[in-house]
Parts: sequence; structure tokens; C-alpha cells
Amino acid sequence: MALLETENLVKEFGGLVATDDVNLTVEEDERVSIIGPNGAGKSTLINLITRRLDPTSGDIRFKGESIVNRKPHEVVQMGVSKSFQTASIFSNLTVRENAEIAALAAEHGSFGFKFLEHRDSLTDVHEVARDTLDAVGLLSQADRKASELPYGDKRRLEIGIALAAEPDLLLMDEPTAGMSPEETEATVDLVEEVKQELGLTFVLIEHDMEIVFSISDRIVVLNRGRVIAEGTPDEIRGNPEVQEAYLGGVDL
Amino acid sequence: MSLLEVDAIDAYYGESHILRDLSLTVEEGEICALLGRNGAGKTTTLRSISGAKPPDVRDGSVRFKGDDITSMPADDVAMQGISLVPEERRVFANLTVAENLRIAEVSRNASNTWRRPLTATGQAMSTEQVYDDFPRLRERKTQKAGTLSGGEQQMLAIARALKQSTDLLLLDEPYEGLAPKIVEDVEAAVERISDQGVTILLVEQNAAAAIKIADRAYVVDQGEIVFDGTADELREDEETRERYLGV
Amino acid sequence: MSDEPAAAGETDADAGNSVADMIGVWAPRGNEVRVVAGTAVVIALFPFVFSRMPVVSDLLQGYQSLATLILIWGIFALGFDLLLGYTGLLSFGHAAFWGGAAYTAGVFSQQVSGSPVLMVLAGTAFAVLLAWALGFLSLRRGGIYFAILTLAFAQMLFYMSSSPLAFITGGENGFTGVETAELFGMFGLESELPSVLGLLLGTWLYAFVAIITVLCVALAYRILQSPYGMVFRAIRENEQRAEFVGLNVWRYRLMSFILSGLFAGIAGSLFTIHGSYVPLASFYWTTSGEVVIMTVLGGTGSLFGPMVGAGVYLYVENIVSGGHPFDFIAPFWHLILGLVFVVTIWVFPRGIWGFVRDVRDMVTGGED
Amino acid sequence: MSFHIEAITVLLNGLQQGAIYVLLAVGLSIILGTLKFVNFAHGALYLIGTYSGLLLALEINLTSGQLQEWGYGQLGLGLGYIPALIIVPFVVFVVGLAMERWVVEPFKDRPDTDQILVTFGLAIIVQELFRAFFGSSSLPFSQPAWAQGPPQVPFLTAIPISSWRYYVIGITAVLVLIVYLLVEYTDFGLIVRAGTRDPEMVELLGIRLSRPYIVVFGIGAALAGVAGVVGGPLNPVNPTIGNEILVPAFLTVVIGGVGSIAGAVLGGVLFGLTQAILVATYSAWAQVGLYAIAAVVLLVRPQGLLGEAEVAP
Amino acid sequence: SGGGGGGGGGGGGESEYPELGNYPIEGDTATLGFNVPQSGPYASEGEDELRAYELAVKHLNNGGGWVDSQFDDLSGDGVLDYQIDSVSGDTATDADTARQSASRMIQRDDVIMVSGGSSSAVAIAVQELCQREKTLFMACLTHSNDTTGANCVRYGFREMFNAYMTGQALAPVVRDEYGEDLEFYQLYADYSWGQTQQESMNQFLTETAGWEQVDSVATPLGTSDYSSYLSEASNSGADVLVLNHYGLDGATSASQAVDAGLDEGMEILVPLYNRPMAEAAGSAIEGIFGTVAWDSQIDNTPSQEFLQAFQDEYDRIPSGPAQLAYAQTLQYAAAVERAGTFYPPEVIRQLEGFEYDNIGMGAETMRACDHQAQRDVPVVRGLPESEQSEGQYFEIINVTSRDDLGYGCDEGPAAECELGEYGDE
Ligand SMILES: Nc1ncnc2c1ncn2[C@@H]1O[C@H](COP(=O)(O)OP(=O)(O)OP(=O)(O)O)[C@@H](O)[C@H]1O
Ligand SMILES: Nc1ncnc2c1ncn2[C@@H]1O[C@H](COP(=O)(O)OP(=O)(O)OP(=O)(O)O)[C@@H](O)[C@H]1O
Ligand SMILES: [Mg+2]
Ligand SMILES: [Mg+2]
Repeated sequence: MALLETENLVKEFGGLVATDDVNLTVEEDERVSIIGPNGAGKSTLINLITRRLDPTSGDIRFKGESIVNRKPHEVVQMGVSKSFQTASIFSNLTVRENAEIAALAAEHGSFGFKFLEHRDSLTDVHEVARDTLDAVGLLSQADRKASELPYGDKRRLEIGIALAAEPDLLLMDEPTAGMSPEETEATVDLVEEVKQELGLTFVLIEHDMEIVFSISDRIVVLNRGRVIAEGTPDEIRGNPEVQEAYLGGVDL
Repeated sequence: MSLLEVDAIDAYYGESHILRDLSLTVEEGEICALLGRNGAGKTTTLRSISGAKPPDVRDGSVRFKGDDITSMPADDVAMQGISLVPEERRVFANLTVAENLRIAEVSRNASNTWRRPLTATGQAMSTEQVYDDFPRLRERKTQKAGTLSGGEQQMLAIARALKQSTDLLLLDEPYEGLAPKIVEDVEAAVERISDQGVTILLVEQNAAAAIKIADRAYVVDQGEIVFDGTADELREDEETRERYLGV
Repeated sequence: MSDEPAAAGETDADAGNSVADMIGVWAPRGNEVRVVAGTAVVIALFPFVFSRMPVVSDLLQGYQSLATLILIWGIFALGFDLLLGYTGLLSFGHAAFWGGAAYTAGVFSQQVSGSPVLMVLAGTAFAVLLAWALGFLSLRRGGIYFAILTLAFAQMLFYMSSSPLAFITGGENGFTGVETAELFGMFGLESELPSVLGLLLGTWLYAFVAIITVLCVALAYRILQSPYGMVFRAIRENEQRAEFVGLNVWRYRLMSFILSGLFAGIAGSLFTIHGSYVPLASFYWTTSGEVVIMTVLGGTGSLFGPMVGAGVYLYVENIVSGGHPFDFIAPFWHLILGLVFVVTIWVFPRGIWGFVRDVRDMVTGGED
Repeated sequence: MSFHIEAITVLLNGLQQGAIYVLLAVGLSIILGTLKFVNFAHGALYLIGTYSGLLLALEINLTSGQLQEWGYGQLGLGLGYIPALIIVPFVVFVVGLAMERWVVEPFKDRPDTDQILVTFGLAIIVQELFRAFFGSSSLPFSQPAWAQGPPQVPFLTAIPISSWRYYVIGITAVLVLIVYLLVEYTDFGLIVRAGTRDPEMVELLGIRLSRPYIVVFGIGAALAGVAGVVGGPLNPVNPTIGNEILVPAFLTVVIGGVGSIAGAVLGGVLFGLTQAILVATYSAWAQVGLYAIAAVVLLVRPQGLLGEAEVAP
Repeated sequence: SGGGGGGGGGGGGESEYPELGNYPIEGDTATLGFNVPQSGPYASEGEDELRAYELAVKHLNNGGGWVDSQFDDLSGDGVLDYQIDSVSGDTATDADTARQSASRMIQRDDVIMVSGGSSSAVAIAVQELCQREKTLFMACLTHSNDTTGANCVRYGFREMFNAYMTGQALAPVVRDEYGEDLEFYQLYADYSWGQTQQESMNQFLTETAGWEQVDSVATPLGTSDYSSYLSEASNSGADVLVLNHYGLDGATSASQAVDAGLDEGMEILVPLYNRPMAEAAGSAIEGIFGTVAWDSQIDNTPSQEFLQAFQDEYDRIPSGPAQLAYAQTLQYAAAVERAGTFYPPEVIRQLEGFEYDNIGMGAETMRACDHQAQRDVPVVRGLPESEQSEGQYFEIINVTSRDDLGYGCDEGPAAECELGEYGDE
């Protein structure tokens, strides 16, 4: 059974078909990248999976279970986590608290009547948060206010929040946008490392072909909402349609 | 004196430093291309020129026809004769095509120009001229812009800019999301506009497409200009194309 | 807390474990002892300084029952701030919980029992239920919609109690049938405490209100130190992200609404005990407006700001408006409050408390 | 009395009461829709409209307040109603411009809650200033003699509604139509409508948005002023009227749908009719019914009757 | 209780009674608390009351007015051996504010008596507090049957008449004026006062005038536009419209009724008039019958003396509530003198059953069973606007004698009255 499947997934905005009959399958432990020109519908696809958008038609299944009628937080609780295209963090909280929020949700569910319990007693949450911050290299910054971080670190924290939710499937929408090449490299290493450690499955959206071709097991190419090609990096590299629609004269 | 002189600007989004000491010039009458990868800072450059906020230009200067327009608000910059066709088209989805075109004209109403500097010299196109250039738009006159196809919206956005009195047209990825056939149409339109004497600064990710019509090109990477030369020079500069444009 | 995380929301570990849990839950941690003890000391000294201390009380022109009233409104504002200051929701309908609890406590004292403790429990229970229902209905939208919806529901209750339900509430006359009994069947609330306590605290009523206030501060402080405090701030900060780390934002919001309804309920019930009377205006939107003003004036997003705000507001309302040392400005007390309020929002969005803290930080060089 | 007279009476009463809400709601709604500004001081503009109308139209004797204490108890120009109706909108328009400049502008980028709070405080200040100067007792603002009693038109004489109320309905209809035409069919409206969606793009086209915006605020204020003059003679005039009308006016906006003129009209009429019908049937529930209707509408259609649902970003 | 904090000391000879409320008074000044609306809808009424209160204090300390001519018990040199001082508070015409204000007077300013009112809700709320604090409350303007009925207290006394007596006074007058066999339609403010007023009107217009009620409709308190209600009334086809709205509400509903042309087809009654209402309603009150607390046109010695004293002091004509305020203050002081102490239970006993004929409303009794004065009630009719002048808005048609009014201690509102404790039991 695939970890994630979409079946004839369609999303229309008014007249615009942003996602057009997409059948995507992600197997457990796989690294899938989605590429395609701007406006191809990549973010829309991710937003459909995370339930931020309602599909016009079609079905989405996670671990075999349909999630189109689930709320976003329920999907996260099932194990789907997402990092945002632009850094989406809690700027007035400390770095540690940012991670703790996610860890809290992961360890104690989407809601709990724990208003009489002191945070200090939630050792499990602290552990997860600490481990995550350690993993993304922000442990030394744990007590700083998130808004004070440089942009690259914010993106790192963004990924950290997604990881602290202890997902089975991590969706990453342009995680390296806005990072310098060194930062990008570090982030790629981080993702790789985390993948090894946690056995993550992830779906990556990236415009940086270097990253895409180096870390993907499989690449899905979208254009105007449709899947125009799908395959291993080598297959995609040689696909004329992809060359035409997206890569242009790009030589890989 | 060049028409547009961007002199060593530093632009920021909040605390992230995007443009670093970026300089470029655009001569009157030419088509100048600004190339670079995704996230290189092209859009940021255009926004810095047109006075949009953010980004925040903290250092350096932008001069247009010799006047300093660095800290001028966007609406005043437009009245100097700089028109921007932004990324994502930004047509007014709740207005009809005709209304979208009309609104560019409204900027010349007395209520808007009263006690404001207006130095644009470019000839604004009439609605008829625009419709002649883009017959598709005439057909769709009364349709709400939000329901147009991507290519139609792109044309509308360009047409709207032409209805301002424009000396310098800033085009941000005008071919993005367009079918190849429509890309050709737009290309033709851009060349036509250029022939009418409008100076154009064209932003593109796709170097090949830009070089086709550009006289000169800059390549930007991580907010810095890394190449500056004629289109032909760029065509020959394998290394730059490979490193910064992924070509 | 044991190492085993309890399942979401449910609390059914085995019995032995849960006893340990209970103790673990209640054990004070971190700053709690300091904060609560400090509060207790201030509250214990307050009525003496305010209404009996030579010289000072003459200057302040304070009196015992105002001291009690300030604590009661302080509880109300404290709870309101949990919602406005931490979750970022502006309710214009908190009169519903204050008034609902006040009437419930009153009717309860007449029909069932006049025991002050039971009255507070009854009023608070009603307020919590009401908050649950109204929160359920109003929390579908944020910002202006939320403000207007809560306002609409509270006004609906006002008009209900002004005529269709007047046979219970007494309509415009207010509810006059409050029959408060002695505290624990022993101490008349109006009578004075023995010896030194009498000099310090004054009446049993004050002592009763003061103990509840300290408990409320402890509760609020604990809520803010619990996961809730963090979650509330996170939701306020970035609702969407909170949803996407897997938190049920809607339920947390509802909880913050209910919790603030709980405080409003405690305060409303105490108000009935304090006044032996429930005015119809306790449901009117001006009551909601007053708590908004107090909270903002004192400083949102802080534990003590709203209580300070309540004190300042009531002081101006009762002392300044009462003439004597302030004869000239007395009739304009409302205008003065309005001006102070606007200036506060404009210049010190963090209120009096925030301002004081900024000044302190400046003086001490900003260490926290 | 015959059923249809009764029915027409109820209908007219509903329309007339709705008319005042509509005048206020249209102003509030365009301000909220375009400037994204929550104006809790809109009632204060109504208050200013009423008092300035009263002072322009009639001569009055104050019985309390500072002015009276200082010996200026006899006030008012006594110009009559028509001049008042013409001048007041201009006065309040100017007040609106000032308010846009000094209050709205500084608070534009602050959160909703701050806007609500500062205008709420402002509303208190205005109310209290009027109280301080003109006293808290109600002032007589009688309906003009020529508009008292039912109109002398064959059928309408049988309906116990004063002519003034017909004028109120008429004036409201005309003004709202004008605003509607202004917004839908003029360049000004074009900018405003475009600005609601994408203000930055409008500025990139060279249009200084602050100009139409200040006018929008002025128009909204002027409408509140008109509501004040035409509504003044229908109610006792005292400093609290502004804040009392604010709540129903806001409810009207919200149930009609923010930014929609047609929605404001629909909401106002719905409110007026609900009230009139409930008064004629279960009068004790008239006020409760008003809020209950609002609650039900918002629960079923959170974006309001004619409001557009928010699009996920 | 109270915040006085004990501290004893209180010199002087008054030690035969135990501490109670603010008794004994410390020092040689007795403070009275005047709790009147200084903001809110009845502020102008409150200002006039305050003037009368201050005049009363002045006369108590220095002589003048009724102190010299009408009240033999008073010396004009303070009360007992105490000078009289006063504090005032703002009720804002709101029960809650009024209670807070009264509570401040009692606790901080140690007042020995509170007077005030203007709005039955306020009076009821405050007198209930006074009962608890064991401080006397001399009600000023309050007209609900409940004040000395269901909500009566031992520590409260009312000079003003009530809705029941208004009905009794008004019914014969309007029957004589408009005839019998008429149908009437009532609108009433939907709260205790309006409800009792409406019941009383129904009772007496039916029993005494022989009229028939078509309908009686409640209007919510705070209604500012009565047009829908008035249309209903007009469409009912009744001959008489009774507007049981107090003060401003009355001014509003009456004006709106006239504006809508209702006065052409029906007669209008406003059972309780007051001055702000008359001022606000202007021409609309022409020919409308009602009752008032007191009016400067009442032609008897005490009334004219009060008018004179008030005019000398303030150069304006006093309103009905002003006369009540003045009378209630002197009444209290006289009772203290008779009791020989400020000790509240003794003062109460002096007031209970006291007979007097010195405040311009004929011979009166302050009844012991419900603390309701048994007194005459002036019936008035509104003047046309052209004949109105400052302070003069109506003509007096009849001062109905107390012999034709009132009710026994076991009937009417009094049947529901339980006065509560003196505090020295
Ligand atoms: N809420 C919306 N309403 C209308 N159209 C939308 C909405 N969201 C997205 N779209 C449109 O759907 C299309 C797909 O957008 P999407 O964001 O998925 O593209 P993408 O592949 O992620 O592009 P990029 O690489 O630029 O992030 C675009 O044409 C976009 O304009
Ligand atoms: N509003 C913003 N806030 C913060 N950072 C931003 C913002 N807009 C852009 N950036 C960042 O600034 C950098 C330059 O962005 P810019 O939009 O100028 O790139 P571009 O060259 O136009 O790319 P593209 O080809 O994708 O349009 C990117 O790293 C981007 O993430
Ligand atoms: Mg995207
Ligand atoms: Mg770009």
C-alpha cells in the first residue's frame, strides 16, 4: 500500500484548473520531487494534501485512508507535516517554544485539557523539541526570539517545526528559497540526515535542479495542473516533453 | 545621461538583505534584459525601481531622466513615466477588461494629478490602439478579468501598462505561464512597443527567450550583478550562462 | 507528571498514577510561589493602605467596599485578558458571562442556598456553560465578526432579561432578592475580621474575595505556564501555522473563551455577593466595554496589567466622579477616562503595566 | 381596521426604521470594505450630524451643560430644515476628512482590534464632549411643521405615519442610489473597487489612493451625518444616541456583507421589517428578535447575505 | 459595619444607643448624602434636586424657608447640636452606579442619611442598600408601586405618590372630560414601574371611568422610536391612548404620536409628567392630562414660600422633584429633632405615622405600614406651546384630595410590603 495516493484529483479556482486530474503515488520511504514552471499547480497540490484547500473532485488517501473530509490538524496528527514556502513561524515566541508547540501537538494530540499542568512537567515535549533543534542546528539559539533570527535560520526553524511534529510524510515547499548556496547545501544535508535518522518519506518542491536531481528517488513533473512526466532523475533528464515545458535548454 | 540609472542599491525584505550593491543602467530606446535564476532578485530590482514597498532600499540611488526617484512613492514613480507589468499579472479580477484598461487612464484625471509632479512624456495608447494590438481583448471587453486565461491576463496587464504614458516599461517575466504560441504573440507585441520608442527593461528566467529580442543584458545572482554586456556577448559567454542561468 | 503521555484530552490513567499526577499537577513550579505569595501580600495590604492607613488613605480617599470591588473587577479583567491579550480575540460580549453569573448567583441564593461558596460555584458554572455555547457560535469568524457576534449575543441576553425574563430578573429594577448567608455558616460577610486582620483586611467579605482573587491569579498564572499559554500565544501569532503543526486551533480558542468566561463568572458571582443586588446593566454592552477599557488601560498580555486597569478605572469612576477633592473635574470623569484610554492605545499600546515595565527596564538597563 | 392598511403600515414603518440603519451601514460598509478600517466612532458622526442639524435648523434652549453655565444657553441658527439638510452633510464630510487624516491613517496598519479600541475610545470622547457642552438631557428636535401628520395624499392619510418618515425613506433611497452609482459607474468608483482588491497595483498605475480613500471616508461620514439630521427628529436627541445606534448599524453591515452596498440595504431593510413585524405581533421580543436574526444569518452565512466568502490565500 | 473602622472617640452626650450604621456621628458635623443623577438622561432633573438639597442644608444651618415658617421642630441652627454638611454623588440614572455612589457615601463619608432617586430602579436599588447599611433613605422622585410595595424597606420613606394613586386621581378627571363608554389602548415601558402603572390605569379607567381596554402593549425600555407601536395603537381604533412612559420616553412617545397625527383621532394621556419631559415634548403636550409631583402654580402658603425661597437663591422656578428633595431633607431633620438623637431606629419611629400639613400638599400622613405618604395628587393638563414659559408647562386642573386616593395597608401595593428590621431588635 502506498503511503500517499491521490486519485483523479482536481482543483479549480473559478475557471482556472490548477490541479488537473492528478494521480500521484508516494511509497513509504521514498523521496519524491515535484517540479514544474511557476503556476503549474505544485503548491496547490500540496495545499490539497494538507487540507488547506478543498479539492473540486477526486480523492486523497494517506495510509489507505481517505483524508478529504479531514481537518488540517487531523491530517497533521495522522503524520503529514509541511514546511511552508515562505518562513511561517511564531515570531514572538522563542525558538524553543516554536519547536515545543509542534512537539506538543505531536506528543499530546491536537487538543488536551492540560491547562492546569505546568509546561515544565512535559518532559517528553522538551526532549522532542531539544532533539529537533539539535538536528536543525538551532539548539544554541533556543532562547532567542524567533523574529531575531536571520532569514536562513528562520527557514531552518521552519523545517524544524515541521520535523518536531514527528511526521511520517514531510511535504516541503521550496525549503531553500531565500537561502545562500552554503545554506542550501546545509539544508540539503540536513534533510538527508533527518531522512536517514527518522525514516522519513518526503515530497519536495524545488526550483533548484541541482538539489532535485541529487536527492530524489523519483521526480514528478507538473505543467498547468497536469502530470506531464514521472520517473527517475535519469528518465526525466531525457524526457523531451519536460525539456520543452520546463527545463528548456537546461543541460543537466 | 542614461534614461534609468540604478546606482549601487541595497534592498531588504525586513532583515534579509536581498540586493547587494546592485547597479545597472538602461539607455533610451533599447530593450534591456535582466536575467537570473529563481530568487536571484530580479523582481526585487524592478520593485525597487518602481517604488513599491517592500523592499526597503536602504542605500544607493535610482535616477530616472536624471531625477532622483529613490524614495519616491510608487504612484509618483508611475507618473514619471515608469510602468510596471508585475509578476503574476495582477489584473483586477473583479473588474471587466474594459474597466481594467480604463483605470490606467484614470491616473491622468485632474483629481489624481492635482498638485503632483507629472513628467512622463511617453505617448499613452488609446483604447482603440490597444484593442488593435490585442484583438483578443476587444472580444473579451465585458468579461471579468478574473475569468480570463493566463495568457489573456498577461496581455491585459501589458495593455494596461501601455495605456499609461510610458517612457520605460518594466516587464516581469511576461511569458510566464503562457503557451508557446501566445509567447510568440507577446514577443511580437513587445517588439512592436519597442519600435514605437518605448524603452523596455525585461526580466526573464529564460535567457534564451530574452536574448532573442534584447539589445543588452544583465545577469543577477543573489542580488548582485554578475554579468553585464550585449546580448551577443552573453550568447557567447558559456560560463556565465552555465553558472548563473543554468543554461 | 509521569513519563507516559496521557492520550489527547482524556485523562484515564490508572488510579494510582492519577493521584501521583494530581500531586504533580498541583505542585508549584518555577516562579509560581513567588508570584502568588507576592500577590497575596499586596492584596492583604491593599485595603489598609487604601482606606485606613493614616495620611495615605486620606490622600487616596479610598474605602473598604471599593477595595473589594476593585478585586472583583480585577478578576473579570484578568480573565478577559486571557482572551484578548493572549489569544488575540476581542470580545464585546463578556457582559453575558458576568451578568449571567451575577443573576445565577442571585437566583441561586434565593431559591437554593445562600452559602457564598455555593453561590460562586453556581454562578461560575452557569457562566462556563454559557461561554461554551456562545463561544461555539461566535468563534466561526475572527476580528470584527467575532466582536460583533459576541456583542449581539450579549445584547440579546440583555433584552431577554429586561422584559421577557423580567419575572426572574426583575427587569429594569434589577434582581433584589439576593439572600447571602454567612460564610461557612459562621461569619457574616459584612462583619469585621478579628484584631489585626480586621485592621488589615476589614471585612470577611474582603477576605473571601481576596482569597478567591489569589486563587484566580494562581490559576491564571498556571494556565499561562501550562501548554495553553504557549498555544494561545502561538495561535494569536500565526493561526495557520498552529493548525499545521496539528493543533486544533478552534478547540483551543473555544477553551480560551470558556476559561475567560470562567473568570468572568467568578467575578460576576462575587459581584452579586458584594452588592446583594444584580443590576440589569450587568448584561448591557457598556459592561463589556468597561472590561475592555480596564484591560487595555492596564495592559494586555500581562497578568497584573488588567487588575491595575480595573483599579484605575474604578478609582476614577468612584472617587474622581464623587467630587470632594476633585470637584471641578468630577462631572467629566467619563471624558477623562475616554481620553486616557485613547492616549493609552495610541502611545502605550501595552498599557500602564507595559509602560511601567518599559520604564523599569530603562532604569535597570533592560535585564529581564 | 383593515388588514391591508395594517400591513402597509408595518411595511412602511419597517422601511423607515431600516432607512436610518441603511444610511449608517452603507457608510460603514464602504469604509470597512475599501479602507479595511473598523470604525466604532461612526455613531459619533451620527451624533455630530444630529446636533449640527438641530443647531442649524432650530433655535434651542439648553437646560444643562457647560455652555448653558457659561451663559450660552440659547443656541441655534434657526435656518430651518432644508438648509440643515444641505449643510450638515458637508460639515460631517469635513469631520470625516479630518478623522481619516488624523485617526484612520495612523491606525491603518495596526490590527483590527486596535482600530476597534481607538475608535471606541474616540466615540466615548465625542459623546462625553457633547454631554459636557450641551448637557445630558434630551433636546427637542421636533419634526418640521410641514412634515407633521400623515401626508395629504388620498390613500396615505389613513396610515398613521408622519410625512417626515416618508421623506426619510425617500432621502435614503436617493442617497444610497447616488452612492451606488458613484461606486459602480464612475472613475472614482473604479479606483475604489480596484483598490479593494489590489491597492498596490492601483498605486503602481500612478494613482494616489489616499485621495479616493479620504473621499470614501468623507462620504461614509456624510451619510452618517445625513442619518443624523433625518433621524434626529424621530428620536430624542441626547449625547448617547450615537453609541446606541452603532450596534444595530454594525450588525446591519455584518449581516449584509462587508463592502456590499446592496447588502447594507438588504440588511437594513431586513432589520427594519423584522422589528416592525415583531412589534405588531410579539412586541416584547422585538429587540431580542433583532439580535436573534443577526445571529442566525451569521451562523448560516458567516460572510453575510451578500458578502463574498474569503478566498483562501 | 461600615468602613469607619471603629476607633470610637465620638464625644458628646449621645451614648445611650449602641453603634448602628454610621451612628454615632464622630465630631460635631452630621453629613447627609445626596445621590442624584448628574449625568445620564435625568441630569437636568438631578441638578434641580441638588439645588433644593443644598438649599435645605443652608436653611437647616442658618434658618430660612420652611425651617422658619413651617417646621416648628427645626431651629435653624443645625440639627441637635450638629452642623449639617452634605456630599453628593452621581447616580447616572443607573441603579448600579447609584448603589456604588451610595456605598461610597456611607462607607467613606459616613453619611447618616441618604436621599435621592429619580428613577424607581435607582430608588429601589439604593434603599435596599440603605436597609442593609442601616442608613436612612429619604426617597425623592420614585413613582413605582414597588418602592413602598413589594420592595419596601424599613429604612426608606417616600413622600412621592405612586402609580396606583395616579390612576385614582386621573380616572375621574378624564371621565368628566372625555365622557364614558370609551375604549383605551395602553403602551407601557416594560419594567416594574411601567407594569404597575399600566395595571393601575387599567384598573381605574375600567372601574372608575367605565372605559374598556382594547389592548396594552409593552415597549422595551430605551426605545427611542415608537412609530411601530403607535401605528398599532392608531390602527386599533381606540378612543384614548395611554402612554405609560416616564420622563423622556414619555416626551418621545407623545411627540411621535402627535407627529404621526394620532392626536387627531384619539385623546392622549401621559399619567406621569415631569419637567424635562414637558420641556422636551414642547408643543406635543398641549391638552394632554397627567399628574405631577408638585408644581409652582399650586396656590398655598408652603408652596409659595418654597417657590420664593428657591427663586431668591437661584433665580429660577423649582421643579416638582426639587420640592420633594427639599421637603424630604427637612422632614428627616425634624424627625431627628423629635427623636432627640440620630440613632436610626428612633428616627424611623418618629417618621412612622407622622402627620403633617406643612409642605404644600395638604394634610398628610407618613403611613407606618408601608412608609408611603398619604397625600394629595395634582392633576394637570399640558399648555399649548405659545403659553408655555420657563418652568410653566401645564395648568393645574385639580388637586385630588388624599381622601379620594390611597388604599389600605392590606390592599393594593401595600399588601406586598414587608418592611424589615429596625436594627435594634
Ligand atoms: N486561491 C486561488 N484563487 C485563484 N487562483 C489560484 C489560487 N491559488 C492558486 N491559484 C492559481 O492556481 C495556479 C497554480 O498555483 P500554484 O501556487 O499551485 O503554483 P506553483 O506550481 O506552486 O507555482 P510556484 O512555483 O510559483 O510556487 C496559479 O495559476 C495560481 O494563480
Ligand atoms: N516579500 C518578501 N519577503 C521576504 N523575502 C522575499 C520577499 N519577496 C522575495 N523575497 C526573497 O527575496 C529574494 C529575491 O526574490 P525575487 O522575487 O526578487 O526573485 P526573482 O529573481 O524575481 O525570482 P523569480 O524568478 O522566482 O521571480 C528571494 O530569496 C525571495 O525569497
Ligand atoms: Mg508554489
Ligand atoms: Mg520574480
